[in-house]
Amino acid sequence: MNQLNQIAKELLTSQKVKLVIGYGEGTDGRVRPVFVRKSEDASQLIWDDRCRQNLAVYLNKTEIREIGFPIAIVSLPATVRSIVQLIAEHQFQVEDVIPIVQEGANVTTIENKERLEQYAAANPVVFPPFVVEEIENIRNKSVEERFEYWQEELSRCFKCYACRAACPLCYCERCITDVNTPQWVCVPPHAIGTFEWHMNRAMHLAGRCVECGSCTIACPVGIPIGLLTMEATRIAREELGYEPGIKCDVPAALATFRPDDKESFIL
Amino acid sequence: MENESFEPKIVAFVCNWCTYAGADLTGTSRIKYATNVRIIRFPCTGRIDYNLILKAFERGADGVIVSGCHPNDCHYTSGNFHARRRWIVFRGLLEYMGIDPRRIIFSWVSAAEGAKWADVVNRAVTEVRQLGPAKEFNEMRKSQAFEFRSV
Amino acid sequence: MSRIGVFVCHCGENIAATVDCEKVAKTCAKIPGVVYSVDYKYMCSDPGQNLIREAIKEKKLTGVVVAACSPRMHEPTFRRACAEAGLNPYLCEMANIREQCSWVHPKSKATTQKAIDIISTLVAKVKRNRALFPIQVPVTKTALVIGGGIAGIQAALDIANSGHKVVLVEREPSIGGHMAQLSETFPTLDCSQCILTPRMVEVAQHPNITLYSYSEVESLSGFIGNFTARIRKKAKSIDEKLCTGCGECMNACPIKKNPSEFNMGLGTRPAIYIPFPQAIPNKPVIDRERCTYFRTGKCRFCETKCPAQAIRFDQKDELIDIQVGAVVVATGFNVVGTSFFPEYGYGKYKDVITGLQFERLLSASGPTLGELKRPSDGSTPKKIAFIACAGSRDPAKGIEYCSKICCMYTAKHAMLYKHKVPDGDAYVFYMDIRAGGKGYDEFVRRAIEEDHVNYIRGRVSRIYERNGKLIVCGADTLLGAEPVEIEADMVVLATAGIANQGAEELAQSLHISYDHHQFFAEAHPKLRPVETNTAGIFLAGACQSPKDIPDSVSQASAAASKVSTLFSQKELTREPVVAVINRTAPPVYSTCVGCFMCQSACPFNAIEREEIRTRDGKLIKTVARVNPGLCQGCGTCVALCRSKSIDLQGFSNEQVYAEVTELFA
Amino acid sequence: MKVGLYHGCSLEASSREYLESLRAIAPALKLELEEVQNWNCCGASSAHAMDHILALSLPAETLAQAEQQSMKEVLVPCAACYGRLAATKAELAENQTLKQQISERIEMPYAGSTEILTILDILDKVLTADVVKSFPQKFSHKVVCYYGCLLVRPPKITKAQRVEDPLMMEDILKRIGAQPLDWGMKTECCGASFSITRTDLVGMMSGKIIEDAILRGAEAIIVACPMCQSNLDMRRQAIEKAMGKRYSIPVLFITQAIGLALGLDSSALGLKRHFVPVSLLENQEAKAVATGKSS
Amino acid sequence: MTYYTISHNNLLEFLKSIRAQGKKLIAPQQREQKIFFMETDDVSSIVFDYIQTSISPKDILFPRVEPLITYELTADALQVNDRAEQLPSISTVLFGARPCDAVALTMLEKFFAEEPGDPFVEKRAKQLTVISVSCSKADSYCFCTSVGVSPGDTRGSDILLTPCENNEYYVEVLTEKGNDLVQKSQNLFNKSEKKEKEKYLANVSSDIPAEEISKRLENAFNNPLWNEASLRCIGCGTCAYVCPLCSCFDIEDEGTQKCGTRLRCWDSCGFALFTMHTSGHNPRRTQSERWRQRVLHKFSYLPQRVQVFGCVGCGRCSRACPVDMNLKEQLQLIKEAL
Repeated sequence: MNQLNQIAKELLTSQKVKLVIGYGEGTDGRVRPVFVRKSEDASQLIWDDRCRQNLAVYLNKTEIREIGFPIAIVSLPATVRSIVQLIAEHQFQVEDVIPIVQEGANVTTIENKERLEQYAAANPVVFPPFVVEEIENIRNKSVEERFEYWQEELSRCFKCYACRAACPLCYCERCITDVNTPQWVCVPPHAIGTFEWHMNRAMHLAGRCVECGSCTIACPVGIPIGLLTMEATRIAREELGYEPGIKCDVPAALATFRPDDKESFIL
Repeated sequence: MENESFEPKIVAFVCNWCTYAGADLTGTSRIKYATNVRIIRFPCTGRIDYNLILKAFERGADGVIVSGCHPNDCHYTSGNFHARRRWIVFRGLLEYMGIDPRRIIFSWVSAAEGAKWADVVNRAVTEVRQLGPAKEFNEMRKSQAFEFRSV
Repeated sequence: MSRIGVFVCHCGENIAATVDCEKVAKTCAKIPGVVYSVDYKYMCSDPGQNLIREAIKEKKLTGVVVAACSPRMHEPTFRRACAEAGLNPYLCEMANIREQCSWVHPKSKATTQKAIDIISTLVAKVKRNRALFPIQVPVTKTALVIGGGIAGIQAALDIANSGHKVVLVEREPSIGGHMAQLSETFPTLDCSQCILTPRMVEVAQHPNITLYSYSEVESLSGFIGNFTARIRKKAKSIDEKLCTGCGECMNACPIKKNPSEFNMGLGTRPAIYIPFPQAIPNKPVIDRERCTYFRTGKCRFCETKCPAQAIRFDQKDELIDIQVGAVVVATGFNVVGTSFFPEYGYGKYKDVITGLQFERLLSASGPTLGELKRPSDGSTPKKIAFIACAGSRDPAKGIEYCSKICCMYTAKHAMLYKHKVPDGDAYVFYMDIRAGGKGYDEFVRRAIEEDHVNYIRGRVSRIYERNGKLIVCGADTLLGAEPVEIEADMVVLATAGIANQGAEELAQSLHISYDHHQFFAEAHPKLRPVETNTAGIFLAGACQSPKDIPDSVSQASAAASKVSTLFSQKELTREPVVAVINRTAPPVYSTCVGCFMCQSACPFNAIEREEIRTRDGKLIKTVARVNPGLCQGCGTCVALCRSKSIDLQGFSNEQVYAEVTELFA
Repeated sequence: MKVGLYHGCSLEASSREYLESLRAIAPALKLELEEVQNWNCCGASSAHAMDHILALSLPAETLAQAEQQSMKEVLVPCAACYGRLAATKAELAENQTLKQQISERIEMPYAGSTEILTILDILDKVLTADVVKSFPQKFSHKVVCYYGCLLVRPPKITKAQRVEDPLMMEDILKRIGAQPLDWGMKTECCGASFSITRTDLVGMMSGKIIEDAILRGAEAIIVACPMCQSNLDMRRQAIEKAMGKRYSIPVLFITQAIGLALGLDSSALGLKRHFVPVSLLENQEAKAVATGKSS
Repeated sequence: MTYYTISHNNLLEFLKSIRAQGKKLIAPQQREQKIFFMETDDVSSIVFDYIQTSISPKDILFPRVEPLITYELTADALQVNDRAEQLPSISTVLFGARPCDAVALTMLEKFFAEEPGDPFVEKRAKQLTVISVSCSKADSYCFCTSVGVSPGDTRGSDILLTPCENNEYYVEVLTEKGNDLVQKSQNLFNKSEKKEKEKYLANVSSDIPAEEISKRLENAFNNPLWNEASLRCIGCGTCAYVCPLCSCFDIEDEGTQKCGTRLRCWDSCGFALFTMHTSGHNPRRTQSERWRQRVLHKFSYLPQRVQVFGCVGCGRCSRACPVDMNLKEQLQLIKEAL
């Protein structure tokens, strides 16, 4: 991907950015995030369909913030949406981050708000077929079957919090799980503890999750954890008419309301 | 488990300005209703955290009533609107994870609707009695302490 | 270790009838942390409160739970008692075992157990209460009175006379409201203008009162002591400073035939007009819908004729923001029109008119200058049928309440008619005469006995017009319900008093509650009739429910005294139930991550941004901060905050968590 | 437009002229009327006074029959029949168990899918501007419209607007050139079935109605219900006896008025059957009053 | 030490017989494209062809959640029962562990045996019989040879099978427990003399001499290397939870006034909460400090205190890491940088 290397080199030499975050070769053909600060290392950057993690998670990391903005970041469509959502949540400004995106055949950068929002809106996340099929088969389960399904899946969870760590929108310094006065979420990874943790994660990402799938990739025991936050965002999208990650100055889904929000269950 | 003799334990989270006052009115008008419900007062439905509903179920509640001011009547203008949005998402997620949403009864009861409050409580008690004990949470609580798990 | 005192009240029999209070007190004594548990017949009585005060001192209590009636009733009483005994009032909670337990459940073990459960949840809450101290908030010593009827005028004068600034906002071109339209007032029959106009002039000349006529309140934000009201001063197209009120423009105006709202459509007025001669301010207003200039750009006769060059066609609406400390809502009421009555021909017959229209016909400044002439052909009606309860007390029509004033003004109308047309016959169809005020019943008896008004107890089923006469078909239920048919020249309907038009929108912009008839809801029907649930906003007059002038005036003075007490303190002490965003040791400074969801959710804009910087000014992080003056304590932000960085004093996360988990221990 | 037609007893007996005039004007109004096969009595006022199930079964059977003939809409010219059929349809729509019971009783499937229309509903639909254009002449007479009771009540069933002061007939008559006058007796009771037991009462009540019509200078009273017509027309002697006056104001069905506007002759419209001769042109009292010379 | 050979089918029979004796059999099985140790009834679902399971077998001795005591407030007294005594005594057989896992299990026992000792792990270890299978293949994540372990290491195993030619296994019975098991189904095994295993074993390069690295780590505390190397670490707890040797735990009391349990659950130095002080101060606030702690603890502190590495080179942490923090590669980085 020499276009990418070319752009990275220019950005670094021109001091426009202090750091370029991208993908590089890992062990045995795996892909790992790489942090390029010197223009000569720009050649490390690669971009092919093995690169699926959402690098926006690093924009909230203390050590990266110490390197300082502006930062360029190799961005999949979901990454751009995460960036827009993070801007909407005042974590940084538009000019702090320069996403490097693929538009058609060529690789370009986005440097102003309109283009950022326009790109985010124009490129919704496309789910691979096996995910769509998994969503479908859970949808047609009955409530009891769904309970069995999730209890069986979540029984493997040992609360390593990789899903929280991999998600760019989980940037709280002290997470609700760390609060013990009162102990909102039971600490041990028993059935109740995992249920409360995953309910809270889904509620906290309702109307915010951009469905990048990083959490599913990160889960060491292979639980399709992304389905929960995708359901939360589906509800926000279909019932609250709220599309996350496409507008920089819109308050969060659960922080606003419409007087005529539709519901069918309140007596 | 013969459902008719099962006495469900239900907690009610209500807002102080409307439903709590409505419940008081039910009292002043001496309208009788089931004793299974315990009322907890909040300044506004906006203050009711979904984690409290989870905690109630985790500790053994069989049903939860959440009730507050009608839209546009909120003493703080928009608390109930925010709450409604939260409930739409929360209820959808509960159902997605396999918990029967009928265990949580949401309602708007104003300070003038004493009779409606009694009706909401009675309906909740009969409905939860039909549903039986909160089997999902009992099952989860049973699997708390265990020897070696498959993974 | 907390030392909690539990005080179980019998409330005479109200609680003791179905709850075993002794058992409750004994059981609660065993709750960990409870060191003193006792039951008493009347906790709210003086000996009851002394019991609490002594216990606090002797047992050095750190928390009190009073199990009695609803906190909405006596929480202030018991909190004051604890404060007097030296315990911070916010360490006292009430367990509602009356309205929500003893009154709604039969006498049984379950009811007693429920009382114990309720008390134990409140004990769990009290253990986690912290001493809170009222928030001092500056008070803007200016009051806003909405509505310039007699209630608004009286309230404005009382507040102004107690030395505070008042802003009076009136929607019509002149203050005076419905009272200005009346001819004479019951029961003394003194002329309405004579007793009202001096008050109106007093308002106009009072140094403390700023009058905005032909203006409306668009929005109200802020809270008690610190409201910001936005007033829309509609363009009068007149320069009020230059205009002398000479009236030349009104004579010059060619468009004369506009139905006069003041005369309830019976008379007409020019496009540039003052509603009635004694109008305050006595300056005309241009009705932009009717004025030719605003429709076609021509005419401008008034401009040419005006000696003071005061006409301003290009004048725009003005938006004025004022800071006020309290609001008195006195927007009055309205009456139902004749087209509301299908049985009386849907308002087709010109001579079927409403009580207010009849007032205008009787009034010297009315369309017929006091001479009683029929709207249809101007002839003097020889036979008038007055129909009481037209629309009121009629659930089928959706107005089930009694409008309270119609019996009295109907008797007055009949009496005044007999004084003006001695040989005329007056018939009053009524269901019950409600003349409960001082000197009221005597007034009605006088109408019947001295002025020979025929009172027929029965409802009128239909009115139809035949040969120029109005056939009023009724029945006389005191004479065996025999059908009665009166060929009347004119029919006066005492139509129902309903909420003023626009009342619902005003209530929603002021955030006060209202009933399903759009009358504003008082805080408590018996004990707080002039207050609303929103602190700092008071009610006066018919906007709360239909009422006569004496009641409106007394309510207005009551509301004014409430405002004066509010303004009497230098600072206002506010409930410390406000949200607080946590602060922790550096380098974290606060667990808030600055997503500001709380800021966009807060209905009172009480959440600001605070930048935490190092000593040399380098920005570390931007976190949220709650302004205790603005925060009303709704707690929406607390439940929203993902990192649980905000807590609400009085209903903190630990407290409500303890209440829930205590229930299922 | 094709609709079902339910005659009911009066259209084939005491008010045959209503049916004849309806049949006569139908072609001009492009209205196809298909009679409901072996319809039975609607139960009128007697059935529902005695046996509720019977009162529901009779109309239900007719409606079930109409459904058999897959009729979407059924015109019921007589107001009393319309009342019974509409009330039955409404009640069975709400009460599923009763509906089941009734369809077992009449041994026919009853779905309740057919719409029931009054004469005014149909006329309002078919009397469009271009249809009226083709009328040979105008029915330019001053008339008063008498609705009686069942045409507009009970409002929950009839869904009529302005039940106290209806304007539907006036609106239709204006279209054919008539000049409807305002009067007070539109929905006043004519005495209805008392015409048999207390004819004196009917005389006095109907008399009041006729008195007011003449007072207004009406040349004819237009009705849309056989019971109204028979009381105001057939009982004219009893009325004149009770009121002590002679009245010659005719009582016309609205369909007959339309027929006159179409220029049809009186035998086609069944005008011959009236007790009070229908001679609009030479009607003295109406003219006298109109020119103010009345007593 | 006695030696046998056993055919693959006989091995399955042998495992069936173990189940038949009422012992609990835990063996590797496939779930969602990953291999986990799972309790098995049906021997045919056992997977043989794999390099390493995703998660270590430490769960058998040191489960993720372990109720230590339960208490109940009855009318008159507070009743406390120690769950250690109530541990069910079911003898368990772990089949399919790799030699590095077996070594790790013994080291885990050793850690928990330190003062004051841990009855739970001790009791479970007594009931556990380990039948491990030597590694015939390895991938670039394995570096057991660098930490003193080998693909055919016999330590910790009761029976060690080494897959050799014509679908047979060379069996080394190493302990009494192992011998009892073998005696019970003697007919399945046929005697054989000691064989040279090396040729069947995978070769694992040992180019990162662990002793040397731990010496260099002594003064590496403030080296900027840690920040640089751990930039991509996102701070999840996966590496600690899949590691056979990580044994940090957190005690959590759950209960009400009337009853409750004291639970021990896994914890990880990768979390911020691990070192959070009640004051809010956190000695290890950034992720690089926590990564440094993980490496130093395993390769510097443990060798100094207990003369054993806190790592058996199984490579599970590197395989499970979402951002490919390859420990072997990190150690090479440390070797080059210091």
